[in-house]
Amino acid sequence: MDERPLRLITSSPLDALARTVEALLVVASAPLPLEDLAAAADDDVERVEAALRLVGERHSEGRSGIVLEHVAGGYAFRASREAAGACSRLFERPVQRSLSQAALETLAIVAYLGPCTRPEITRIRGVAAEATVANLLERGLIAEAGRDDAPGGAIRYRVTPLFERVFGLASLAELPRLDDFEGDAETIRERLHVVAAQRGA
Amino acid sequence: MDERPLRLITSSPLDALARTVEALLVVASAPLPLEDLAAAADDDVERVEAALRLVGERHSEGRSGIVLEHVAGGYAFRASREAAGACSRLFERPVQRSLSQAALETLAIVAYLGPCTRPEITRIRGVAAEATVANLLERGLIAEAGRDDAPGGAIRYRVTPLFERVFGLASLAELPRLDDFEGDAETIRERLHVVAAQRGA
Amino acid sequence: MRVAELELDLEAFEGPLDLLLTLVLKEEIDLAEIDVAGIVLAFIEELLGRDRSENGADECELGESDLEACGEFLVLVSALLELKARLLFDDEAAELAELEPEEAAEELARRLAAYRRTKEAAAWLTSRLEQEQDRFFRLGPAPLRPPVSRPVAPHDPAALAAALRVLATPPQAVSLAHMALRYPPLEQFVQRFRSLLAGRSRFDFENELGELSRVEQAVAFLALLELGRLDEVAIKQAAPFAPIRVERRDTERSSAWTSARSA
Repeated sequence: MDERPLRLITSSPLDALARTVEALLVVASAPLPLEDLAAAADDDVERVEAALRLVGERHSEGRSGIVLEHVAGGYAFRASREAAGACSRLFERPVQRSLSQAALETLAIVAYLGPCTRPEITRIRGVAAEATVANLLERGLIAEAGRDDAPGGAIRYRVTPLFERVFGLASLAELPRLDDFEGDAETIRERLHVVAAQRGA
Repeated sequence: MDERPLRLITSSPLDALARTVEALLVVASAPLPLEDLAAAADDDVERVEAALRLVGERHSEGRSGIVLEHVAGGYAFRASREAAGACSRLFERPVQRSLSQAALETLAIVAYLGPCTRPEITRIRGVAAEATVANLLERGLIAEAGRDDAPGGAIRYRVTPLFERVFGLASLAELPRLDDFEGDAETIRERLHVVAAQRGA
Repeated sequence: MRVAELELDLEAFEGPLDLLLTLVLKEEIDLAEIDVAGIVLAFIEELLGRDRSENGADECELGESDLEACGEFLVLVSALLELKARLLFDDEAAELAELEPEEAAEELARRLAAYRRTKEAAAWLTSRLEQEQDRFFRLGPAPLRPPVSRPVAPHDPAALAAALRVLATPPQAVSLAHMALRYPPLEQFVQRFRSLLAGRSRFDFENELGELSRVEQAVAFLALLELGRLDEVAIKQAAPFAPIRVERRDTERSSAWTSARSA
């Protein structure tokens, strides 16, 4: 492994900026968007991007226990995967208790269709969503996003940056397209038609 | 500056341990005592101390934006001093935050109805109030105001002087009158509960 | 086929849509032979059971959102029953079977497809979560971070009054709170149809719907199918959307009925 990143960090004009980015990331409470990093570092976005590349080289799997990741619309440090065992002895996983099927279906609906209301979730799943929504709110995986426009409008929910972090998504755009799941609409329709046609056969 | 620390981290038997220590420290939200580090790394205290020296060399002022610090409670990472300006720009952003719909509704309930408990806020809004109440507490807009009369009663919350300043009120008596609501706080409370029940909570 | 015979573990399903989807996609199950009414009722029982265990024995009414979900479900499932019912009709069935499935069935297919996509998206999230099990990151603030100051912008106090008004505005949707009876028991309609047929040999289903709500109509229809399943009545319809005629089963026609069912 070469020592280039380390030497660069101590000698080129980008070094100081890279160290500033490291400092910001190590104290931040949530992933920092590029713009926030640039504003705090009081430098321009292009230079901060270059500094992030240096930081990323220095903090990558196998080189460091600290790994830079692009997640939830920003940049953040996490523990290297090789240290997962040690981490699990000391810390809870962000989603320690496994999520129920109801919770995962509700998350999927809110992630794809959000912001959406509890009645909408109920309608899609065909069962009451109250307890599940309360549970996801408590875990911080969904959050309120205003109310429906109608009078007495229901509260709308969206997924949170924590959701993106837990699922390792740089943004919601990384979710597979909903259409890619659509193959079955035809099957269902066909099956229903088969039922209707059976008598004639 | 020599490259010794980096070479050590990638070649000596202590490297992996040093990376594990880095990983543990970057995930921790409080300083970690030596014993906890050793237990999590599943290694002995002497070796962890040696690994900490490596980590300390790698993460020191001038070399990195991440600095290892030994404080009362154990070891933790902090931002380097040279990045202090950037960090204060990140944390003391002059950007003034506006309040979310959830926050406004919760403040309105507490301001108009007088001290109320989290379960009551939850009932009136139809959504778990935990996160919103915690957020308003942290921002100093509400404060605890004793407990409900019932045995084991829930904590009640009231609005604070900061709340009055934010809304430009000399006192709560200056809250906008609700001409369309007749009667006192109790009447309003009853009406809110009736509507909440209709909403199906 | 009764629910018990299907050996369906209702708890294993997320809801009626999940159950129906499974049944529809499960090739080996012939929908015509499934006691759908039984499944619906069993599911309602199941929901009641869940409610009982969550709220204590005293409260066993369905929650309102449960009720709405089930009410909608019943209307949808009646579309499925409509399809199923056609298989039970004797004379006109062959003609009916060639007709386009109607809108309601189309809506059911659409809803099941939407739910199917939701399930697949949930499965994708599950596998993603498994892959990410070894990614640890800090939850909460850093131990030695600088103190935070998050000033709140000045706000107009009118915003508080507006927020309270939002909370005091009743929802637009018609409340179902007046439906004290919740679900009318299926048995109520079964008995009603039986006593009707005790006095005469046939009646028109539509004439009996009178003032019934949509949900009650759905339950009445389920009761009708139940009587058909029990072989107590013959159900006839001259054309789609024509009046449904219910006749007391007489001995001569029971053999025709049996052969129609097994066809």
